[in-house]
Amino acid sequence: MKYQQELKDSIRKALPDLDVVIAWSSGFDPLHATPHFIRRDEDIDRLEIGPLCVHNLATYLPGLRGKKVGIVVKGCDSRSVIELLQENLIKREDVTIFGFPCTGVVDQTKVRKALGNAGRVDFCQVASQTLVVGAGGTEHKLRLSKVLADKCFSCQYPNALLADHFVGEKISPSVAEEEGYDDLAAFENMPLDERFAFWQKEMDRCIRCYACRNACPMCVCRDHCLAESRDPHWLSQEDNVRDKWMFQLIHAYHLAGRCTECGECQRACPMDIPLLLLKKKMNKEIKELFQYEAGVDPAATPPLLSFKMEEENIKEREW
Amino acid sequence: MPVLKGKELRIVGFLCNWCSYGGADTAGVGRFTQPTDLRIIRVPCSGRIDPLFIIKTLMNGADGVLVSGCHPRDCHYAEGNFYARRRLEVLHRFLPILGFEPGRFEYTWVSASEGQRWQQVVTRFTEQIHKLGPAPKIAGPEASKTLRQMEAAL
Amino acid sequence: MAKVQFIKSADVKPWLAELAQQHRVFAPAYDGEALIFRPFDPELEVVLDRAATMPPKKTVFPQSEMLVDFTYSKDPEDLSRVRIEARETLPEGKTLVFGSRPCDVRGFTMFDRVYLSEKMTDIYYQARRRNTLFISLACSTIENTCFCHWVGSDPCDHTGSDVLAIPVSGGYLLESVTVSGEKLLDSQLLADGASRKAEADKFCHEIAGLLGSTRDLSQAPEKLLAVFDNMEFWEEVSAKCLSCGACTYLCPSCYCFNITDETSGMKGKRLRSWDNCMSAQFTMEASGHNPRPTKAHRLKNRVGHKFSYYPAIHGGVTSCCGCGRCIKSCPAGIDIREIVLKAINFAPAAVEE
Amino acid sequence: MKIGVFVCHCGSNIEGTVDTAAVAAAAREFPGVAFATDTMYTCSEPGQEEIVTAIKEQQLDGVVVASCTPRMHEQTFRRTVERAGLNRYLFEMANIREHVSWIGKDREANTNKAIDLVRMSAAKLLHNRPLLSKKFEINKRVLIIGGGVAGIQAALDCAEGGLQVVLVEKTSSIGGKMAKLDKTFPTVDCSSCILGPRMVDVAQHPNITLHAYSEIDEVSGYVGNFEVKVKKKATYVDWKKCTGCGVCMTKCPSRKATDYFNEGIGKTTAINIPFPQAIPKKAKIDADFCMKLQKGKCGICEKICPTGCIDYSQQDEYVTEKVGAIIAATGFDLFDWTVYGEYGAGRYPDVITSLQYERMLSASGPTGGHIKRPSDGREPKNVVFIQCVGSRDKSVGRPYCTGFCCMYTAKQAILTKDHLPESRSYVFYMDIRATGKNYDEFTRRAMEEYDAKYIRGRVSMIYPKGDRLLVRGADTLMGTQVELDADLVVLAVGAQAAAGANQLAEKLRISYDSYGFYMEGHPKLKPVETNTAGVYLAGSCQGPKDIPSSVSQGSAAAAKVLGLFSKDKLESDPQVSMVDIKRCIGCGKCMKTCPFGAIKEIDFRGMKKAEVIETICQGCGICTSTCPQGAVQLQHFTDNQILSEVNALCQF
Repeated sequence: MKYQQELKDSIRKALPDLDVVIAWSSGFDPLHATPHFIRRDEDIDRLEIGPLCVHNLATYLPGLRGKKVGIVVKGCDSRSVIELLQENLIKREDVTIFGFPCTGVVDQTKVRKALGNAGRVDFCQVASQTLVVGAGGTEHKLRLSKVLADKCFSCQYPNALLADHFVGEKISPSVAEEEGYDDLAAFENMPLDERFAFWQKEMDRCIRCYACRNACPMCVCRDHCLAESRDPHWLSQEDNVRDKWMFQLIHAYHLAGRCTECGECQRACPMDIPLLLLKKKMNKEIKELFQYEAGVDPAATPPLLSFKMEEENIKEREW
Repeated sequence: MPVLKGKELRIVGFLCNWCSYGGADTAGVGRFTQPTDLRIIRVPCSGRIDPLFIIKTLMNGADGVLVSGCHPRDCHYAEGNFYARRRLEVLHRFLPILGFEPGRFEYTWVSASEGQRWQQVVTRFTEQIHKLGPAPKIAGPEASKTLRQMEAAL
Repeated sequence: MAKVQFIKSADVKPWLAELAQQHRVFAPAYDGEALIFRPFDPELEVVLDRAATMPPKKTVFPQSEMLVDFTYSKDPEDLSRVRIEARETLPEGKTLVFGSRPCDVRGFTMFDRVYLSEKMTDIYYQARRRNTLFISLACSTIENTCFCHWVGSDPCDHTGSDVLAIPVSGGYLLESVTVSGEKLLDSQLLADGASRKAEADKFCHEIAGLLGSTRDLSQAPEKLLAVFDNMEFWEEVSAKCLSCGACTYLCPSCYCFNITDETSGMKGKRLRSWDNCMSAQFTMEASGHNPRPTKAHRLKNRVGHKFSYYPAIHGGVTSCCGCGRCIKSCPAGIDIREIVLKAINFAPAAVEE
Repeated sequence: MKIGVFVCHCGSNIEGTVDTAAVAAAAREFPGVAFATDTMYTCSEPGQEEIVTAIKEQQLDGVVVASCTPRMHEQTFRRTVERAGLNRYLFEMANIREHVSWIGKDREANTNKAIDLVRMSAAKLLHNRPLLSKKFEINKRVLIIGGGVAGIQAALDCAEGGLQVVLVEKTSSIGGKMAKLDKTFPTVDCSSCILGPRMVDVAQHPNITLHAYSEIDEVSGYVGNFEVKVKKKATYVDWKKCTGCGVCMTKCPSRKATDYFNEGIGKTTAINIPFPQAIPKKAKIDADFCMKLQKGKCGICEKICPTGCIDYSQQDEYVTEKVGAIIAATGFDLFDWTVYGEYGAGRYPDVITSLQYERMLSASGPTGGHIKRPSDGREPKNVVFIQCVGSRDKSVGRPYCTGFCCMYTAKQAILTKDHLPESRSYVFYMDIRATGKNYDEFTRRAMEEYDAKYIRGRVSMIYPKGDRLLVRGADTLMGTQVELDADLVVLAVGAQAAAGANQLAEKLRISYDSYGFYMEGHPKLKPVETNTAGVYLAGSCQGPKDIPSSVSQGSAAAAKVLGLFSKDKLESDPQVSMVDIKRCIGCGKCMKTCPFGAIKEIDFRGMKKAEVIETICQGCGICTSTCPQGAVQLQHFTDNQILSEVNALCQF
């Protein structure tokens, strides 16, 4: 990544005033990055940015309340930071934001599919439009357009919307805004009963690990989630589709008007359940109804926490 | 749970205490005949209705859910139905992605004086649900029982 | 003496169909993008070339199971006198898992030491364990996350399996491990495999070689205890942990559970469901006090339990089978190997005078 | 929990279409139910005794009554269980009358539905917890909005009862519609003679603070502790100095101002005192017509005012009044009759409203009590009265009966004969509504002694015919067409909700019906209460009323306030929200959405947490449906309580 050195320099300058800077470094194999907590100068060297930096590091911010935290953000991640600021869950003065222009991150599920049963990954390089992966003794060239996450194809905010330090040149979104929900539209063209069956099938394999919830930067209830609570007692601990699906709807509804569409829920899901679809649908409706997008303006009020006496876009049916 | 030998469908109503519950009372006082399917859960205000109650009710297998509150601007608590309107409208638009037929959930406003309107609302909603027929059920707590029977069969 | 048979690749599905007459057969198949053990369905492709997303843990240790079902009944003379009739709901029926990996199945041996000990037997676990057979498949590829050789295993380890299948040209060599496994190998679809034994041995030798060098974990129990009170150490290694349950629920050797009662009307059931030590609820006490209040405490427990406390009471056996799923599926990319090695190599800073 | 279930027959009201014995039998199978029976009238003395006895004998710790709507008898039964030593919230009601027996005749379906409703109630009751009220201080002042006869009565009764009263009147004088009337039915006594002294009493009473020419801007707080922001509109006259001498009126050159008091019959001066008996008798400037305010020229009133009270720069002023109760007595407005094309839609000067006619009849009115045709000042010979103009007419959205028009029309027919003995009155009517004391006798007198000709039927058209009007209508009793030459037509215009009534209701958080009239707490049993504690109604704001009824309601509302204030402290409703401090993460979403500002942020061991101020919380539960982790729960309507109802209904 072009701006990596610039970013490192920027962090090096700021680190003395910070308790920690959250960034990424190379993970357990060359194909995976991992969140990287920079506390000491020597930690900076391992920093890496690029299409493997899938994690939305904003998720860690509420847990570090009271500390001076630096955070490296992609455009989508910055929206989560903004949303957290808006909800008073973090303090602006405690957070130092490092932004860079993001050209998209990979979807590891797509990569896995493209590689097949390749075995051990030996190296991974990012060329201009391809990801070159050496695995099982062969070199695989994966076109980025095939392995980038879906969310990147509808991304409207490739640059951090809020940053104290921005490295590199800002870039413009690669897709027109109206195309953002094409994938949703395709799903919505399915007959109702197929959608109903689809979700039941998808939810059936949920293992209730709640990675979706815990990876979500906006799931701020953390240890007090309804999922495990008896009072209120919304869900049983039974392994049935109804409770598992219900949990995802609780998640989706609690994010209504707050979700920044970072896609962490879906990325974190070890069972690859397409959870982002639910959130996108919610966001689409919120946007249509209230012309509102979460995580764009730290001073905005989320639409479900406010109202208008006359709602322009709600046509109450003549019931 | 078959409801009344298949004559009825399970329709659950969430009504605010001050307007719509009163409107349903007014309909009763006026002896405005209504279908018998609806079961009303009384809540203080439509603003108390967490949309998740509606989802939960549908997930539990209800065939229809009707929410009714005070007309906008008439909320006993001044603002409750304004919040409710947004939340319910979002839900109304959201449910189809899950595969729930759009007509299974409706929300409306009925004041305490509108007994006749309440009769019309209930009648129309019940007809709408009967037209849709019983809702498809989602595997719930009884699923493990089936699994056990399956195990026992082998 | 083990029975050794050969099956052609093309005959795997017919054979499973045959076995399905007497067993509930599970085999790895895709569900969406996840490869999981699904009830055998001739329509579904059985995917054997890679390890499943999720081990077949559910077959013996369901995600949730009913332990007891109970019914309240009232004394007609005095309605306030309520009787509870409770019934154990022991699982029945025979299950067969095909295509599990040696590491997956070896995980159950970690369960066995806990649930089938001399002191205590978990009857629900016991019933399923007895009635579940495993035809495991030796691994033909090695991934970056594989480390079964660190914990005393290898890609052809048959521990815990009833039959071990080893890829040979044109099919698989099937080697019985247990008596029950031997009985499975009676099908007309199978041929004697003795002639291919050498090829299989060669395969096992080569694949084990691909794993590379191992690490000595013998000091782990002691070293982990040494850093027990070093919260700074644990805070650092757990910084990126999200406290979700992906690692534990996908772990073939994690066996913790929670028990809850659910009633509906006059009926109810006692459920046992998976629980995970990464969750704050796991040790939450009724008073509101939590002895493991932070993710650092909880990750310490997970690593410590597997590599120190369990071995301490079970003859040095590490409660980890090295399948690497906790690494691969961790949404934050936490590598348990890294933590254990870090603890082993941890040198306390010299005390400043 | 040991629950007792009591299924009420309500005579045959329920038993007629619900098998109550079967409901009780089914209830015996429900979890927690230890006792179930059906009883004839649960709310009756023996019915309540049966509950008390059962609680004691069966050691019940929860009660379900399946009977009428909780809006009717929940309070009754809560007191019943309390008498037996139970907390009043360990009680649930299943509405099997209004919601079951009265809306369908299918006994099987009704019985089945009643069983479900009892199942729900019992399931919820299992999650009920005893709740205890908190006591809080009250501010024993009352605000009365509207200085018509109802408001005046309420103000005087409260003031006499020793309360501090704040009376707010929209116009520059109290008196309301009654002050405009010449005489009142059925006694034909002088309206201002009976109202005038009471208006003076208001002015002089030491306990009454009057804000005339003022409106309600904002209302906050709750019963016992309201805070009301009153907007005192600019009058451009310093009322502290104005003596009401009226010199300004004599010299004001702008004499074309609308005379609202006289219903537009004639004009008045830009600076004016609306009528001689006005209270407060203070001048105000109608800015729309004042040359000084409009064009900056003139200033005569300022020059001649002996006390120097004119202040052209005056601005609206706001005062905040703290009160414990509020009475709305905002009255009514006349229906805009010009929607009726058949009556000329306002084109014919000799078609006037009954209230304009009233001003004409009044000796202090613009014509000095002479009946004159507005067109040419001639005395009319034939006066035609048309009733139900904007009453009982669905086509104009006014299907209700205003109720008092029949009576004042009869009065006006009588007065017409008194004023003009040669005249003849004709009254087109639909039905005669004369149900008060001495009312029917009064209308009879109009017909029999004063020779008013009553024609049952409606007028289809009024045409000009020379300088007179031709009134064409039907006589439905005779089945004939009627055509009358009229010199003057008086329309008995019906009442509608006062302008701005809806906005005021929103500020007061009370509800109104589809016509804008305020909703009483119960149509029979709570005629002057509203559903908002501490807010009461008097007079025509609740629905059109004649003077005696308005006065009665004024007194009734005053009695309610006096009753409320007879306690030194009020008990808060414990059905308020509570925060589980362990679950709360201090995100503040509940604070954002609370309409009452009843949730505050507190510091708990260095962590932000929410806390509900119990006396301010009104129990709407918006916070509960907002809190994602369910940390704030509305007591008596908790998630678990509502979920238990859902689960009781939906066990598929």
